[in-house]
Amino acid sequence: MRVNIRVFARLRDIVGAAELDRDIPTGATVRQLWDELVVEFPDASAYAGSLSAAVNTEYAKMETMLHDGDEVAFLPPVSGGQLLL
Amino acid sequence: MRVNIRVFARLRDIVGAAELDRDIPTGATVRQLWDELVVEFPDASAYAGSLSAAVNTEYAKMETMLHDGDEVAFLPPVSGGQLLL
Amino acid sequence: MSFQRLAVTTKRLELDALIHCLSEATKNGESEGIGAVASFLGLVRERNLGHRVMKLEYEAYEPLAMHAFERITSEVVERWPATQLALHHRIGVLAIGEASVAIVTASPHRADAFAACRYAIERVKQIAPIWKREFFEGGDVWIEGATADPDDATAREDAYRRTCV
Amino acid sequence: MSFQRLAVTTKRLELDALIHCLSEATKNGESEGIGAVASFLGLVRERNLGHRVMKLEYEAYEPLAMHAFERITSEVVERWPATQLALHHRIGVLAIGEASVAIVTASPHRADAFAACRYAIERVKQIAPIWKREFFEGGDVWIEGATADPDDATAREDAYRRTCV
Repeated sequence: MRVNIRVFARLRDIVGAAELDRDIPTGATVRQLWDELVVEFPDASAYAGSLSAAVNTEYAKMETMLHDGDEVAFLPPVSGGQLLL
Repeated sequence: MRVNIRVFARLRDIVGAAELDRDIPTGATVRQLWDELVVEFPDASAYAGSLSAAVNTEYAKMETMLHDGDEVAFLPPVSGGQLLL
Repeated sequence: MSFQRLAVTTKRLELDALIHCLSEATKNGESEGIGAVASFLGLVRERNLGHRVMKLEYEAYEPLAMHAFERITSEVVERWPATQLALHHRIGVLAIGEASVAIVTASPHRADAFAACRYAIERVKQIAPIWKREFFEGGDVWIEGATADPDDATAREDAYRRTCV
Repeated sequence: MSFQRLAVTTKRLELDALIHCLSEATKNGESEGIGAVASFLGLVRERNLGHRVMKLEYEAYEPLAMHAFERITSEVVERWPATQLALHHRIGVLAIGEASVAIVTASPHRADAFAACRYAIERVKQIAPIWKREFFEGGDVWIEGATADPDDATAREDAYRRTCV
Protein backbone atom coordinates (compact mmCIF):
# COMPACT_ATOMS: atom_id res chain seq x y z
CA MET A 1 0.00 0.00 0.00
CA ARG A 2 1.02 3.58 -0.56
CA VAL A 3 1.17 6.48 1.89
CA ASN A 4 1.94 10.14 1.53
CA ILE A 5 4.61 11.47 3.89
CA ARG A 6 4.75 15.12 4.99
CA VAL A 7 7.81 16.58 6.71
CA PHE A 8 8.44 20.05 8.10
CA ALA A 9 11.05 22.57 9.13
CA ARG A 10 14.53 21.10 9.59
CA LEU A 11 13.24 17.62 8.93
CA ARG A 12 12.05 18.85 5.56
CA ASP A 13 15.54 20.25 4.92
CA ILE A 14 17.03 16.85 5.76
CA VAL A 15 14.63 14.97 3.49
CA GLY A 16 15.00 17.58 0.77
CA ALA A 17 11.28 17.70 0.01
CA ALA A 18 8.07 18.66 1.79
CA GLU A 19 6.33 15.45 0.85
CA LEU A 20 7.05 12.07 -0.66
CA ASP A 21 5.09 8.89 -1.40
CA ARG A 22 6.31 5.50 -0.26
CA ASP A 23 5.08 1.93 -0.53
CA ILE A 24 4.87 0.07 2.76
CA PRO A 25 3.70 -3.41 3.75
CA THR A 26 0.07 -3.86 4.76
CA GLY A 27 -0.33 -3.39 8.51
CA ALA A 28 2.80 -1.26 8.90
CA THR A 29 2.78 1.28 11.74
CA VAL A 30 3.85 4.91 11.87
CA ARG A 31 7.02 3.76 13.61
CA GLN A 32 7.88 1.30 10.85
CA LEU A 33 7.41 4.02 8.25
CA TRP A 34 9.67 6.31 10.28
CA ASP A 35 12.32 3.61 10.54
CA GLU A 36 12.24 3.24 6.75
CA LEU A 37 12.64 6.96 6.38
CA VAL A 38 15.65 7.00 8.68
CA VAL A 39 17.29 4.28 6.57
CA GLU A 40 16.80 6.49 3.54
CA PHE A 41 17.75 9.75 5.32
CA PRO A 42 20.13 8.88 8.17
CA ASP A 43 20.31 12.49 9.49
CA ALA A 44 16.64 12.19 10.41
CA SER A 45 17.63 9.82 13.22
CA ALA A 46 18.43 12.91 15.31
CA TYR A 47 14.67 13.22 15.83
CA ALA A 48 14.14 9.70 17.19
CA GLY A 49 13.56 10.97 20.73
CA SER A 50 11.65 14.16 20.01
CA LEU A 51 9.39 13.30 17.09
CA SER A 52 5.65 13.77 16.89
CA ALA A 53 3.50 12.20 14.21
CA ALA A 54 0.11 12.79 12.69
CA VAL A 55 -2.06 10.59 10.51
CA ASN A 56 -4.64 12.24 8.28
CA THR A 57 -4.14 15.61 10.02
CA GLU A 58 -4.65 14.37 13.57
CA TYR A 59 -1.90 13.66 16.07
CA ALA A 60 -1.17 9.93 16.22
CA LYS A 61 0.90 7.52 18.25
CA MET A 62 3.91 5.78 16.72
CA GLU A 63 2.01 2.49 17.17
CA THR A 64 -0.84 3.60 14.93
CA MET A 65 -1.43 1.20 12.08
CA LEU A 66 -1.44 2.74 8.63
CA HIS A 67 -3.81 2.27 5.73
CA ASP A 68 -3.53 2.74 2.03
CA GLY A 69 -3.73 6.41 1.09
CA ASP A 70 -2.95 7.75 4.57
CA GLU A 71 -1.23 11.10 4.93
CA VAL A 72 1.48 10.67 7.54
CA ALA A 73 3.25 13.71 8.95
CA PHE A 74 6.49 13.66 10.91
CA LEU A 75 6.92 16.72 13.10
CA PRO A 76 10.11 18.03 14.69
CA PRO A 77 9.73 19.66 18.11
CA VAL A 78 7.53 22.73 17.77
CA SER A 79 9.02 26.17 18.04
CA GLY A 80 7.03 27.32 21.00
CA GLY A 81 7.91 24.46 23.24
CA GLN A 82 10.95 26.32 24.50
CA LEU A 83 11.21 26.47 28.25
CA LEU A 84 11.99 30.16 28.00
CA LEU A 85 9.18 32.36 29.13
CA MET B 1 -9.08 80.79 54.89
CA ARG B 2 -11.05 79.47 51.98
CA VAL B 3 -10.96 76.06 50.35
CA ASN B 4 -12.67 74.55 47.35
CA ILE B 5 -14.50 71.29 48.00
CA ARG B 6 -15.11 68.71 45.27
CA VAL B 7 -17.54 65.82 45.71
CA PHE B 8 -18.43 62.94 43.42
CA ALA B 9 -21.00 60.31 42.55
CA ARG B 10 -23.59 59.70 45.26
CA LEU B 11 -21.82 62.11 47.59
CA ARG B 12 -22.33 64.80 44.95
CA ASP B 13 -26.01 63.87 44.82
CA ILE B 14 -26.21 64.27 48.61
CA VAL B 15 -24.46 67.64 48.57
CA GLY B 16 -26.45 68.75 45.56
CA ALA B 17 -23.44 70.26 43.80
CA ALA B 18 -20.13 69.07 42.36
CA GLU B 19 -18.15 71.73 44.17
CA LEU B 20 -18.53 74.35 46.84
CA ASP B 21 -16.30 76.87 48.61
CA ARG B 22 -16.14 77.07 52.39
CA ASP B 23 -14.29 79.18 54.93
CA ILE B 24 -12.42 77.22 57.57
CA PRO B 25 -10.17 78.16 60.49
CA THR B 26 -6.42 78.39 59.85
CA GLY B 27 -4.78 75.03 60.56
CA ALA B 28 -7.92 72.99 59.99
CA THR B 29 -7.45 69.44 58.75
CA VAL B 30 -9.24 67.47 56.06
CA ARG B 31 -11.14 65.70 58.81
CA GLN B 32 -12.36 68.94 60.34
CA LEU B 33 -13.56 70.11 56.94
CA TRP B 34 -15.39 66.81 56.49
CA ASP B 35 -17.01 67.13 59.92
CA GLU B 36 -18.27 70.55 58.93
CA LEU B 37 -19.65 69.15 55.72
CA VAL B 38 -21.50 66.40 57.60
CA VAL B 39 -23.10 69.01 59.85
CA GLU B 40 -24.31 70.78 56.75
CA PHE B 41 -25.29 67.57 54.88
CA PRO B 42 -26.16 64.90 57.46
CA ASP B 43 -26.68 62.16 54.85
CA ALA B 44 -22.97 62.38 54.03
CA SER B 45 -22.24 60.75 57.40
CA ALA B 46 -22.90 57.40 55.74
CA TYR B 47 -19.42 57.73 54.23
CA ALA B 48 -17.60 58.24 57.52
CA GLY B 49 -16.04 54.78 57.41
CA SER B 50 -15.38 54.47 53.70
CA LEU B 51 -14.26 57.92 52.62
CA SER B 52 -11.09 58.80 50.73
CA ALA B 53 -9.80 62.33 50.39
CA ALA B 54 -7.49 64.22 48.10
CA VAL B 55 -5.85 67.60 48.47
CA ASN B 56 -4.76 69.42 45.33
CA THR B 57 -5.37 66.31 43.18
CA GLU B 58 -3.26 63.93 45.25
CA TYR B 59 -4.63 61.41 47.73
CA ALA B 60 -4.31 62.74 51.27
CA LYS B 61 -4.84 61.53 54.83
CA MET B 62 -7.67 62.89 56.95
CA GLU B 63 -5.01 64.41 59.24
CA THR B 64 -3.57 66.54 56.44
CA MET B 65 -3.56 70.22 57.37
CA LEU B 66 -5.19 72.50 54.86
CA HIS B 67 -4.05 75.80 53.41
CA ASP B 68 -5.82 78.73 51.89
CA GLY B 69 -6.86 77.99 48.32
CA ASP B 70 -6.58 74.20 48.60
CA GLU B 71 -8.80 72.00 46.47
CA VAL B 72 -10.13 69.26 48.74
CA ALA B 73 -11.92 66.28 47.23
CA PHE B 74 -14.08 63.80 49.15
CA LEU B 75 -14.38 60.47 47.40
CA PRO B 76 -16.96 57.74 47.99
CA PRO B 77 -15.71 54.15 47.58
CA VAL B 78 -14.63 53.66 43.99
CA SER B 79 -16.69 51.55 41.65
CA GLY B 80 -14.05 48.99 40.90
CA GLY B 81 -13.30 48.11 44.45
CA GLN B 82 -15.99 45.46 44.40
CA LEU B 83 -14.88 42.12 45.68
CA LEU B 84 -16.57 40.43 42.76
CA LEU B 85 -14.18 39.08 40.20
CA MET C 1 4.44 60.41 20.70
CA SER C 2 1.18 61.36 19.03
CA PHE C 3 -0.88 59.33 21.44
CA GLN C 4 -1.03 59.55 25.21
CA ARG C 5 -0.21 56.47 27.21
CA LEU C 6 -2.50 57.50 30.03
CA ALA C 7 -5.88 59.10 29.52
CA VAL C 8 -9.34 59.72 30.87
CA THR C 9 -11.51 60.32 27.87
CA THR C 10 -15.08 60.57 26.67
CA LYS C 11 -14.05 59.02 23.35
CA ARG C 12 -14.44 55.42 22.28
CA LEU C 13 -11.43 53.37 23.42
CA GLU C 14 -9.20 51.95 20.68
CA LEU C 15 -6.96 49.08 21.69
CA ASP C 16 -4.91 49.25 18.51
CA ALA C 17 -4.00 52.86 19.21
CA LEU C 18 -2.71 51.95 22.67
CA ILE C 19 -0.71 49.05 21.27
CA HIS C 20 0.75 51.24 18.57
CA CYS C 21 1.81 53.84 21.09
CA LEU C 22 3.82 51.23 23.02
CA SER C 23 5.43 49.48 20.11
CA GLU C 24 6.55 52.78 18.58
CA ALA C 25 8.23 53.78 21.79
CA THR C 26 10.72 50.92 21.75
CA LYS C 27 11.85 51.00 18.15
CA ASN C 28 15.07 52.61 19.37
CA GLY C 29 16.67 49.24 20.00
CA GLU C 30 17.73 49.94 23.55
CA SER C 31 16.14 46.77 24.89
CA GLU C 32 15.55 43.15 23.92
CA GLY C 33 12.54 44.38 22.06
CA ILE C 34 8.90 43.62 22.64
CA GLY C 35 7.99 39.97 22.32
CA ALA C 36 4.66 40.02 24.09
CA VAL C 37 1.73 42.39 24.26
CA ALA C 38 -1.07 41.65 26.70
CA SER C 39 -4.21 43.67 26.87
CA PHE C 40 -7.44 44.01 28.73
CA LEU C 41 -10.76 45.60 27.88
CA GLY C 42 -13.49 46.03 30.46
CA LEU C 43 -16.88 46.09 28.75
CA VAL C 44 -20.28 47.14 29.97
CA ARG C 45 -22.15 43.92 30.68
CA GLU C 46 -25.81 43.59 30.00
CA ARG C 47 -26.45 41.72 33.22
CA ASN C 48 -25.18 42.45 36.71
CA LEU C 49 -26.13 40.54 39.84
CA GLY C 50 -29.08 39.07 38.01
CA HIS C 51 -30.75 42.16 36.64
CA ARG C 52 -30.65 43.70 33.19
CA VAL C 53 -28.46 46.76 32.74
CA MET C 54 -29.50 49.42 30.24
CA LYS C 55 -26.41 51.62 30.31
CA LEU C 56 -23.68 52.83 32.64
CA GLU C 57 -22.40 56.28 33.38
CA TYR C 58 -18.79 56.73 34.46
CA GLU C 59 -17.59 59.77 36.33
CA ALA C 60 -13.97 60.53 37.23
CA TYR C 61 -12.05 63.02 39.28
CA GLU C 62 -9.81 63.46 36.28
CA PRO C 63 -6.59 65.01 37.60
CA LEU C 64 -6.47 62.56 40.50
CA ALA C 65 -7.26 59.70 38.11
CA MET C 66 -4.29 60.68 35.96
CA HIS C 67 -2.10 60.76 39.06
CA ALA C 68 -3.40 57.33 40.03
CA PHE C 69 -2.57 56.02 36.56
CA GLU C 70 0.95 57.45 36.86
CA ARG C 71 1.29 55.74 40.21
CA ILE C 72 0.16 52.43 38.71
CA THR C 73 2.67 52.88 35.89
CA SER C 74 5.44 53.40 38.45
CA GLU C 75 4.36 50.34 40.40
CA VAL C 76 4.38 48.25 37.22
CA VAL C 77 7.81 49.45 36.13
CA GLU C 78 9.14 48.84 39.62
CA ARG C 79 8.01 45.19 39.60
CA TRP C 80 8.50 44.46 35.90
CA PRO C 81 11.27 46.82 34.79
CA ALA C 82 11.23 45.93 31.09
CA THR C 83 7.47 46.34 30.83
CA GLN C 84 5.57 49.28 29.40
CA LEU C 85 1.99 50.23 30.13
CA ALA C 86 -0.74 52.18 28.40
CA LEU C 87 -4.05 52.78 30.16
CA HIS C 88 -7.14 54.65 29.02
CA HIS C 89 -10.37 54.96 30.96
CA ARG C 90 -13.55 56.19 29.40
CA ILE C 91 -16.08 58.39 31.16
CA GLY C 92 -19.62 59.48 30.32
CA VAL C 93 -22.56 57.33 29.29
CA LEU C 94 -21.66 53.91 27.86
CA ALA C 95 -23.92 51.44 26.12
CA ILE C 96 -23.84 47.69 26.65
CA GLY C 97 -20.76 46.17 25.03
CA GLU C 98 -18.74 49.38 25.02
CA ALA C 99 -15.32 49.43 26.66
CA SER C 100 -14.88 51.45 29.83
CA VAL C 101 -11.21 50.68 30.33
CA ALA C 102 -8.38 49.58 28.05
CA ILE C 103 -4.98 48.47 29.29
CA VAL C 104 -2.03 47.33 27.22
CA THR C 105 1.29 46.04 28.49
CA ALA C 106 4.33 45.26 26.37
CA SER C 107 7.34 43.29 27.50
CA PRO C 108 10.12 41.13 26.10
CA HIS C 109 8.39 38.03 27.51
CA ARG C 110 4.79 37.02 27.97
CA ALA C 111 4.82 36.18 31.68
CA ASP C 112 5.65 39.80 32.52
CA ALA C 113 3.19 41.23 30.01
CA PHE C 114 0.31 39.16 31.42
CA ALA C 115 1.25 39.82 35.04
CA ALA C 116 1.61 43.57 34.56
CA CYS C 117 -1.68 43.81 32.69
CA ARG C 118 -3.57 41.93 35.38
CA TYR C 119 -1.88 43.93 38.12
CA ALA C 120 -2.78 47.19 36.40
CA ILE C 121 -6.50 46.44 36.09
CA GLU C 122 -6.66 45.33 39.73
CA ARG C 123 -5.00 48.56 40.79
CA VAL C 124 -7.27 50.65 38.58
CA LYS C 125 -10.25 49.04 40.29
CA GLN C 126 -8.71 49.71 43.69
CA ILE C 127 -7.44 53.26 43.44
CA ALA C 128 -8.71 55.09 40.35
CA PRO C 129 -11.17 57.78 41.49
CA ILE C 130 -13.81 56.66 39.03
CA TRP C 131 -17.42 55.87 39.83
CA LYS C 132 -20.12 54.21 37.84
CA ARG C 133 -23.85 54.63 37.92
CA GLU C 134 -25.90 51.73 36.69
CA PHE C 135 -29.14 52.41 34.88
CA PHE C 136 -31.65 49.58 34.94
CA GLU C 137 -35.35 49.16 34.29
CA GLY C 138 -37.00 51.62 36.66
CA GLY C 139 -34.04 53.34 38.24
CA ASP C 140 -30.36 53.88 38.71
CA VAL C 141 -27.79 53.35 41.42
CA TRP C 142 -24.20 54.38 42.06
CA ILE C 143 -22.04 51.28 42.33
CA GLU C 144 -19.73 51.58 45.29
CA GLY C 145 -16.96 49.18 46.08
CA ALA C 146 -14.04 49.64 48.41
CA THR C 147 -12.38 52.69 49.88
CA ALA C 148 -9.60 53.93 47.61
CA ASP C 149 -6.29 54.03 49.46
CA PRO C 150 -3.19 53.93 47.28
CA ASP C 151 -0.96 53.30 50.29
CA ASP C 152 -2.90 50.24 51.44
CA ALA C 153 -0.21 47.56 51.24
CA THR C 154 -2.75 44.76 51.62
CA ALA C 155 -4.65 45.90 48.54
CA ARG C 156 -1.42 46.19 46.59
CA GLU C 157 -0.35 42.73 47.63
CA ASP C 158 -3.78 41.38 46.71
CA ALA C 159 -3.40 42.84 43.21
CA TYR C 160 0.07 41.35 42.96
CA ARG C 161 -1.14 37.96 44.16
CA ARG C 162 -3.65 37.83 41.32
CA THR C 163 -0.89 38.10 38.75
CA CYS C 164 0.40 34.66 39.70
CA VAL C 165 4.05 35.74 39.56
CA MET D 1 -19.94 35.25 11.34
CA SER D 2 -17.89 37.00 8.69
CA PHE D 3 -14.62 36.36 10.49
CA GLN D 4 -13.14 33.04 11.50
CA ARG D 5 -12.37 32.50 15.15
CA LEU D 6 -9.50 30.17 14.34
CA ALA D 7 -7.08 30.72 11.50
CA VAL D 8 -3.61 30.11 10.12
CA THR D 9 -2.93 32.96 7.77
CA THR D 10 -0.24 34.76 5.80
CA LYS D 11 -2.04 38.05 6.42
CA ARG D 12 -1.22 40.66 9.03
CA LEU D 13 -3.01 39.87 12.31
CA GLU D 14 -5.68 42.31 13.46
CA LEU D 15 -6.59 42.18 17.12
CA ASP D 16 -9.68 44.35 16.68
CA ALA D 17 -11.10 41.93 14.14
CA LEU D 18 -10.72 39.03 16.57
CA ILE D 19 -12.33 41.04 19.36
CA HIS D 20 -15.19 42.03 17.12
CA CYS D 21 -15.82 38.43 16.11
CA LEU D 22 -16.26 37.45 19.78
CA SER D 23 -18.40 40.34 20.89
CA GLU D 24 -20.75 39.90 17.94
CA ALA D 25 -21.28 36.28 18.79
CA THR D 26 -22.83 36.95 22.18
CA LYS D 27 -25.24 39.71 21.35
CA ASN D 28 -28.04 37.18 21.58
CA GLY D 29 -28.43 37.74 25.28
CA GLU D 30 -28.20 34.12 26.31
CA SER D 31 -25.49 34.78 28.90
CA GLU D 32 -24.44 37.38 31.46
CA GLY D 33 -22.75 39.18 28.63
CA ILE D 34 -19.09 39.91 28.11
CA GLY D 35 -17.51 42.02 30.81
CA ALA D 36 -13.87 41.28 30.11
CA VAL D 37 -11.77 40.80 27.03
CA ALA D 38 -8.16 39.71 27.44
CA SER D 39 -5.79 39.43 24.56
CA PHE D 40 -2.28 38.46 23.69
CA LEU D 41 -0.03 39.29 20.77
CA GLY D 42 3.28 37.53 20.25
CA LEU D 43 5.65 39.79 18.35
CA VAL D 44 8.91 39.09 16.57
CA ARG D 45 11.62 40.35 18.90
CA GLU D 46 14.75 41.96 17.56
CA ARG D 47 16.99 40.16 20.02
CA ASN D 48 16.98 36.50 21.01
CA LEU D 49 19.48 34.90 23.38
CA GLY D 50 21.80 37.85 22.93
CA HIS D 51 21.99 38.06 19.16
CA ARG D 52 20.25 40.32 16.71
CA VAL D 53 17.37 38.82 14.75
CA MET D 54 16.71 40.07 11.22
CA LYS D 55 13.45 38.28 10.51
CA LEU D 56 11.57 35.08 11.28
CA GLU D 57 9.87 32.61 9.02
CA TYR D 58 6.92 30.62 10.35
CA GLU D 59 5.80 27.38 8.81
CA ALA D 60 2.71 25.39 9.81
CA TYR D 61 1.15 22.05 9.07
CA GLU D 62 -2.06 23.91 8.53
CA PRO D 63 -4.84 21.31 8.84
CA LEU D 64 -3.26 19.86 11.98
CA ALA D 65 -2.74 23.37 13.34
CA MET D 66 -6.44 24.07 12.89
CA HIS D 67 -7.26 20.83 14.68
CA ALA D 68 -4.89 21.82 17.49
CA PHE D 69 -6.62 25.20 17.78
CA GLU D 70 -9.99 23.47 17.96
CA ARG D 71 -8.63 21.24 20.69
CA ILE D 72 -7.37 24.28 22.62
CA THR D 73 -10.79 25.91 22.24
CA SER D 74 -12.43 22.80 23.69
CA GLU D 75 -9.99 22.73 26.59
CA VAL D 76 -10.69 26.39 27.34
CA VAL D 77 -14.46 25.97 27.22
CA GLU D 78 -14.19 22.90 29.43
CA ARG D 79 -12.28 24.80 32.13
CA TRP D 80 -13.94 28.21 31.72
CA PRO D 81 -17.42 27.44 30.35
CA ALA D 82 -18.55 31.04 29.87
CA THR D 83 -15.40 32.00 28.01
CA GLN D 84 -14.95 32.39 24.26
CA LEU D 85 -11.70 32.20 22.34
CA ALA D 86 -10.38 33.50 19.03
CA LEU D 87 -6.91 32.52 17.88
CA HIS D 88 -5.03 33.42 14.72
CA HIS D 89 -1.49 32.40 13.86
CA ARG D 90 0.47 33.97 11.10
CA ILE D 91 2.86 32.08 8.83
CA GLY D 92 5.43 33.20 6.29
CA VAL D 93 8.22 35.73 6.68
CA LEU D 94 7.71 38.25 9.49
CA ALA D 95 9.68 41.40 10.18
CA ILE D 96 10.71 42.59 13.64
CA GLY D 97 7.73 43.90 15.56
CA GLU D 98 5.14 41.99 13.55
CA ALA D 99 2.67 39.75 15.34
CA SER D 100 2.97 36.01 14.83
CA VAL D 101 0.07 35.03 17.05
CA ALA D 102 -3.05 36.81 18.29
CA ILE D 103 -5.36 35.40 20.95
CA VAL D 104 -8.50 36.98 22.34
CA THR D 105 -10.68 35.65 25.14
CA ALA D 106 -13.99 37.08 26.24
CA SER D 107 -15.79 36.25 29.46
CA PRO D 108 -18.27 37.74 31.91
CA HIS D 109 -15.44 38.32 34.40
CA ARG D 110 -11.80 39.24 34.07
CA ALA D 111 -10.23 36.40 36.06
CA ASP D 112 -11.53 33.89 33.53
CA ALA D 113 -10.62 36.00 30.52
CA PHE D 114 -7.02 36.40 31.69
CA ALA D 115 -6.65 32.76 32.70
CA ALA D 116 -8.08 31.42 29.44
CA CYS D 117 -5.90 33.73 27.37
CA ARG D 118 -2.74 32.71 29.19
CA TYR D 119 -3.71 29.05 29.00
CA ALA D 120 -4.34 29.31 25.27
CA ILE D 121 -0.96 30.81 24.42
CA GLU D 122 0.82 28.19 26.52
CA ARG D 123 -1.05 25.44 24.73
CA VAL D 124 -0.35 26.97 21.31
CA LYS D 125 3.33 26.94 22.16
CA GLN D 126 3.08 23.33 23.30
CA ILE D 127 0.99 21.66 20.64
CA ALA D 128 0.52 23.82 17.54
CA PRO D 129 2.48 22.24 14.68
CA ILE D 130 4.19 25.50 13.82
CA TRP D 131 7.90 26.02 13.40
CA LYS D 132 9.99 29.13 13.16
CA ARG D 133 13.25 29.78 11.42
CA GLU D 134 15.35 32.61 12.75
CA PHE D 135 17.40 34.64 10.32
CA PHE D 136 20.35 36.45 11.84
CA GLU D 137 23.51 38.10 10.59
CA GLY D 138 25.30 35.37 8.66
CA GLY D 139 22.83 32.52 8.81
CA ASP D 140 19.57 30.99 9.87
CA VAL D 141 18.41 28.24 12.20
CA TRP D 142 15.19 26.37 12.88
CA ILE D 143 14.11 27.00 16.47
CA GLU D 144 13.09 23.73 18.07
CA GLY D 145 11.49 23.44 21.46
CA ALA D 146 9.64 20.54 22.94
CA THR D 147 7.95 17.52 21.42
CA ALA D 148 4.33 18.26 20.62
CA ASP D 149 2.02 15.83 22.40
CA PRO D 150 -1.54 17.01 22.94
CA ASP D 151 -2.24 14.15 25.33
CA ASP D 152 0.66 14.98 27.62
CA ALA D 153 -1.17 15.69 30.89
CA THR D 154 1.93 17.22 32.48
CA ALA D 155 2.20 19.83 29.75
CA ARG D 156 -1.48 20.61 30.05
CA GLU D 157 -1.21 20.99 33.81
CA ASP D 158 1.83 23.20 33.37
CA ALA D 159 -0.17 25.49 31.08
CA TYR D 160 -2.99 25.52 33.60
CA ARG D 161 -0.64 26.28 36.48
CA ARG D 162 0.57 29.40 34.68
CA THR D 163 -2.94 30.83 34.62
CA CYS D 164 -2.90 31.23 38.39
CA VAL D 165 -6.45 30.00 38.82
